[in-house]
Amino acid sequence: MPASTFPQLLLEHARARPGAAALREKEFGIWQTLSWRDLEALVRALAHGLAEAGLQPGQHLVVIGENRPRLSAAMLAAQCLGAIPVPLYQDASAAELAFPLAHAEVIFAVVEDQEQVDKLIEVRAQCPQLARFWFDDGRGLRNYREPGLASLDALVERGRAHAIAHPAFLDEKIAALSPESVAAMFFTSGTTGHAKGVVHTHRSLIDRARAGATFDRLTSAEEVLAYLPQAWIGQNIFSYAQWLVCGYVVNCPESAATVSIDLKEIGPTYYFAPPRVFEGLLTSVMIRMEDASAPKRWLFDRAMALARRVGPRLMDGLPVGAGDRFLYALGNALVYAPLRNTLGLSRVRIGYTAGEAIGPDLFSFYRSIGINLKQLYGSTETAVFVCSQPDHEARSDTVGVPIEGVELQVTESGEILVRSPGLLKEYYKNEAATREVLTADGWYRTGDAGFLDAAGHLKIIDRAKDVGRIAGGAHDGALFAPKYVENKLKFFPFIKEAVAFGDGRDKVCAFVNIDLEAVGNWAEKRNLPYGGYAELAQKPEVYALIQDCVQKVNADLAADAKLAGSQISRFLVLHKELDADDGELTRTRKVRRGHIAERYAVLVDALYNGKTEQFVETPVKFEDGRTGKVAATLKIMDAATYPAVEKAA
Amino acid sequence: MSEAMDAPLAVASDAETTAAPARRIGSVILDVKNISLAFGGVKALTDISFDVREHEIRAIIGPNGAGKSSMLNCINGVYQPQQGSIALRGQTFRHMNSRQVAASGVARTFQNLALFKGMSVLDNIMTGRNLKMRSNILQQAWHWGAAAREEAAQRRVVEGIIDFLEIQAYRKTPVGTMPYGLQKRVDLGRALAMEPALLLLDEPMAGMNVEEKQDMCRFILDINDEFGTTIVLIEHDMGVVMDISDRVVVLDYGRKIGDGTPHVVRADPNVIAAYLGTPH
Amino acid sequence: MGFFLETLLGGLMAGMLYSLIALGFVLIFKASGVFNFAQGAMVLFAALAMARFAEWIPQWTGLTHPVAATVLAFIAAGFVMCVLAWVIERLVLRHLVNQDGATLLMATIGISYFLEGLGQATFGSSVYKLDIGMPKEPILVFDKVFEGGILINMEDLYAALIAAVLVTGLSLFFQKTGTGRALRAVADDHQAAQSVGIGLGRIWVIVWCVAGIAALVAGMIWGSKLGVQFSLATLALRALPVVILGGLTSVPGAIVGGLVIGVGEKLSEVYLGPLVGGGIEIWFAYVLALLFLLVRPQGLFGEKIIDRV
Amino acid sequence: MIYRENGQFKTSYAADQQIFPVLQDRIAIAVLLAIAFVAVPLLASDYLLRAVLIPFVIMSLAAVGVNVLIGYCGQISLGSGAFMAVGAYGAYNFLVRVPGMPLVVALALGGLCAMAFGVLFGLPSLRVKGLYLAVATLAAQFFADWMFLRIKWFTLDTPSGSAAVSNLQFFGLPLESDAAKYLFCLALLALLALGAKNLVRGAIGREWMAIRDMDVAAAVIGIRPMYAKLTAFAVSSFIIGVAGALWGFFYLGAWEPAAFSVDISFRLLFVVIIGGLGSIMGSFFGAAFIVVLPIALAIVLPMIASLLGISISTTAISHAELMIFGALIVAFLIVEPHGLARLWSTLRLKLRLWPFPH
Repeated sequence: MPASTFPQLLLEHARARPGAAALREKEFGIWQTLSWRDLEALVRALAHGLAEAGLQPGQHLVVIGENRPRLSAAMLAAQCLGAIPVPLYQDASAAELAFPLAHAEVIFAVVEDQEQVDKLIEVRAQCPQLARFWFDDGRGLRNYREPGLASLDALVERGRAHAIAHPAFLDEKIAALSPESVAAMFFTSGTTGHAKGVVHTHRSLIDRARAGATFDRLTSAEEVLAYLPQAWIGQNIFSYAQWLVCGYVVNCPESAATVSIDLKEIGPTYYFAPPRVFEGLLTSVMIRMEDASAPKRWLFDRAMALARRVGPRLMDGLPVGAGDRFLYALGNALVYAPLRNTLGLSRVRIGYTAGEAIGPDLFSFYRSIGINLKQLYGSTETAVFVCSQPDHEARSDTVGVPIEGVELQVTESGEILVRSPGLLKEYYKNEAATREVLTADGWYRTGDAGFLDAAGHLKIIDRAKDVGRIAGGAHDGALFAPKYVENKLKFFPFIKEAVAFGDGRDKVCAFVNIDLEAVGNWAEKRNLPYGGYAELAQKPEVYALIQDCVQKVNADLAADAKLAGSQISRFLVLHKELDADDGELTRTRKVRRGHIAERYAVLVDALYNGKTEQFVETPVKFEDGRTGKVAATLKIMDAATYPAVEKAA
Repeated sequence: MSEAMDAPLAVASDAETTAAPARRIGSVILDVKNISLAFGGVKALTDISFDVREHEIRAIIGPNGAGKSSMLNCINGVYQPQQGSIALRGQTFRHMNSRQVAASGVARTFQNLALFKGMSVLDNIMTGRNLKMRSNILQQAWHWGAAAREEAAQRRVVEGIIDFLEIQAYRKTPVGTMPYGLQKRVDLGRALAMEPALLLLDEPMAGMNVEEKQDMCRFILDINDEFGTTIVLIEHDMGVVMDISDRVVVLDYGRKIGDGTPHVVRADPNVIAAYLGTPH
Repeated sequence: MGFFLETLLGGLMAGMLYSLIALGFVLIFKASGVFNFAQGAMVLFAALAMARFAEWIPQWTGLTHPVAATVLAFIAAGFVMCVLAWVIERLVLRHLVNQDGATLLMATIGISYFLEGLGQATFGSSVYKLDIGMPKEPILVFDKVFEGGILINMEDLYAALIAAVLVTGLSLFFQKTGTGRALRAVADDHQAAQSVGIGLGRIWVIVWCVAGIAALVAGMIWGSKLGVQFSLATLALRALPVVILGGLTSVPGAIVGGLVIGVGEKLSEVYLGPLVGGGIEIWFAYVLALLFLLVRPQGLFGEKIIDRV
Repeated sequence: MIYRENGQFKTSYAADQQIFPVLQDRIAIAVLLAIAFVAVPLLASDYLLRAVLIPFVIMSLAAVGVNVLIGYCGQISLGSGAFMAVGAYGAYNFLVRVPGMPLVVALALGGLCAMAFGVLFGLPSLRVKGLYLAVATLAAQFFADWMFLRIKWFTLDTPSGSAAVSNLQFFGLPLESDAAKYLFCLALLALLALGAKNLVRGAIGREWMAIRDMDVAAAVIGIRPMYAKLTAFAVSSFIIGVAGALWGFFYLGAWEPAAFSVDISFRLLFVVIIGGLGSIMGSFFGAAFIVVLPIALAIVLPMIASLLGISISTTAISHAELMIFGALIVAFLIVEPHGLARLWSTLRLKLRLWPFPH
């Protein structure tokens, strides 16, 4: 009978392949390796330490920080004791931490470094129950005299001592664990309102991890780079649940600044990133290629044109002419393979994008250069794996077929319901919310609108509640799918974020965030002087540039009768980047449309009552936590829309 | 993580048990008595005396051309003062060459970067470890055990410094191609690599923007704090120094015109005069 | 006694020529910080040009007067040297401004190879006779003072005189004239010189011309003594120790150094040579300079170098 | 372009600090060595071996030595010829005077002689820099010229100081055939070049470069200029000395002092400038260049001439050669002061970043 809890999985690996690498961390210039044996020892010590410190089964252990071996180990240690690890976002402000800490009655925490320690000390007032917390990296903490603060080293030491005193203790604890016991809790930043604690059992997480692993035939030979927050269930599944299920190697980057270098060095075989990462990557590719010599540009462009034509077909195993095959092979030798190498994606066998819909061109770019990029569908509540795309059936507009153990149904309102062994147990201390999403007969309401297409692939249009209708105007009653529109805009390298409005209005209008790097580079090429983000954003040339993008999108939308109504008639370019610290984005960088609409009400009104410019002043929060105001007068511009093209049916 | 564990520089990070050895000002470590220095006829320093206590941050300030750098050059043996004596940890010396000074635990950085342009960040900082290297030339030539082991061990220490100064991303870039602010860090790193008891900083913030200055201040404080290193730093603009230094010496035209804690010095009329008298 | 004086005199006379070459080095170094290794090649080049023009001009012009031919040849060769100076400044120096001395030194080694090649390619590579009408027969003086007297090689004497004249001329030019002062300004500080509007390029062309002329004269004299041939190039290498001894930046140094080396060579050859198998004048000067360096790195009259941090 | 570096991560400093950290480079080098040690001796004609490969190999070795001194330690030397001469005559004397002296030992001793000589004439470097030093090293050159010409003892009293060696053998194996000579020299080159590489990437190498780049700063961090410079002179002149011995024994066979004149010093200087100062690999490029160019010219120039319908003499060719050498030196100093090695490394970098320009 296979191990059914995470601690058991750990022990299994440590027994089966003690010497094999479990975790690698780039530290002091080389990849310091932790074998399964070392890991077990570390986890045992930590578990004993925590036990001695008084961590009880069912209690929560908060974990905050970048991906670090000892933080993962701490989560395992907590699970050994039947306690519940709760990873939180390391870039959350102290204030944002207060709620989860209080809500989950957190007494113990393990954090990465001084930055996190300072935050905890700051919120202690609001969360008096927070008794003890340990740090991984002691830089700058030498002279802290905070009660309850200690280093992980100290914890490990105490743990070792405790272990000697109570040799049998831990194994009993681990044996006592049931698959049904709670394994972890994840706070969904939630596009609106307070965060909710999603409670998962060992069974639910392991079941989904296994399902995903079998679906993609993952082995213990995979290499994974853990560079996204553990608090995001995506990262957690890939670099924790599946890590323990498959026993592959998880690698932790040296620092935020070196991720791209580390990515190249490791060359992961199993890679995953939200669309924004792929966007950023592609943007940088395009920018770097702009400086290339003419012949190289020519070669690159030709190769890319070819790739767009043949690449995806090859990926999908469709028939391709011998001539094209040869050319593609040539292109592969000259461009695609080197490109994959410089991106650090040479060895990617399975690549996933999740968390958000991805622009079609963006998606096919990666597939066309021979990276097996696929989409999957799922959420925190479903432990990620609901649908996933089989290797040869990746489409940008679908999210794949339901995988092993998943039942789907679509309500008449178009909302998708899911039933699988991976569903959340409940929202922590939130009966109401739980009842909202979990039906009596065990279905989970995803809140997404979509449908299964002819091929049996699930197609998501938007959040069910966001899908709206145009009221009045040329396209009265037409369907309005804001996310769909925004994604189309965001595919342009120049556009970082976009927010579209239009539900219950006579036309669609949009806010646009320019991408400083891309537009800045563009401006320098045309030697436009600019003082900063705000100034650059308001340059007429930039407006013209963005207008062009918007109209391209409109032309696209017009091509599909169902969505023609979503064409953007007016837009403005925001003077500041939408920022999670200002609550404009979620921690996973989804735009919080409602919040933005309130925050920038004046702008929205201006868009609709035909003004050509509008003054706006917004409070902002700076990195160091200070707050201030930024004010600017924003231009507003019209964009051409096109008549819907009726498809010849 | 075997290699990660045994780092001389790795910070002992158990805050519960460490009784903060750093930041406790100790006895006099450097004692400068009546130093006078002249180039040909030009008097650079006249009868300068001051002392530096263990673990303190001691600033030497003064308008440009006040003789600050000359003072530093005397302390670390680049110049030989004509008169006066310098006592390092009690032992007095008149004529010590740079190496002897270095060997007795004094390191320094330079005002206008004196990095080894042709070498990578790693190698530049590695040179700071040379005093600690023992393997002979033959062992090095064939990379025999001792040499190889030593190289790795020293590399580990240097990596600790690179990590400390947050320049991991530049490890193997040639210093010549780096931004000025980062080169300053490398210069600091090279000095740190000597694990000095006394660290001389020659205008560490010269030509930096506000942000870089803040970083540099943080590093200086951290060094003093984490490693308990005594620091003597030279600056010509008072602002930055006053916040981070324990005591300040003020030079003007090669003479000492003030000495004491920042707020005492700031109040000193002579100092104010000297500064108002010189354009910035 | 007489023999000693004779050797001494010979040394002094040879020394004057060294001083001449050395002056070429010093001028160029002072003005452009270039240690001109090509000086030797320039001597060879100039001598070759001179010799061949002296031979060709009568053929071209049909004029028979030997002196006129020689003078014309001298002028032609001088012109060639100036063109050379201009070309070198154009193609080499101005692309190496503000490079460190070592690089410039290597560049001049390149130049010297080029000149040796060019010179022999254009003017031929066999030994050429060059007669500038200097008396060959030696004269005996002081035979009244002590028996035996002193045998003076008139050719050497004339040579030394010519050299002396040129040397004094150059030193005066360097110390007194406006251009001379400009040269010194440039030498002391390039930036400053440029800021007061002294064109580096122009100055460099001038000094290289001057050096070229010095080389021409030296080449002419040596050529007429030994015949114009490749060895002239290496002969000039012998002047290097002079510069070291005298100090790279000092005109008087060059003169004194030249004389010292000249005398030293002769004396050592005569009195030391036999003991160690002779032929030591090739290296004696160098070793002399070398030992001297250890004592006084900046040479007899050179300025002291102080490292600033 | 050919590089695929994903997954080549280092888990130890040993792995990270190896000479060729990138797999593709290691493969390339392995192939190169295989060709040099196996294919070449089997395939190359005697002419090719004698006229091109053997001189190339020995020149490379000498250049490595010169590069240590000039390229890494920044001490200009024009005395390389002298060091070669001392090495050659030193080894020669040990070989012929000491009965049953093994060749390798003789070579090593020759190298040691050169080392002593080099250190002696390196002493001025403690007091003087750059130009002055360059001239000082010329003293070594002229002194050596004279010594081997005039002091008959060194040359066993042969007239005109000529020396000759015959039936050399390596532990019983005769080194008569060109292939054998080539292999022997190549082996020594590989060995010493590796040693030199290890030195320049190690502690002592860093000291040399520190002295070269910023001697005051070097002194302040506790590097002894004297030790650094003299070791550089020692290592350099040892290698050059061995190269000199090989040059005499295996390339010339019989030689006179003139064979190691100041001219060869200059040529070696060119080799390192063209090849690349401060690069071991550059030494090989430079050597290849200086060996191949004259041969190439000897072939090409007459062709061109005949095309132009004029006949061209060998002397003319040698003159052209001089001019071209000269021009190239200047050109390199102006355009690419770091020589062919830099060009190569830029190319390599481009290949690694391909298709990106930077």
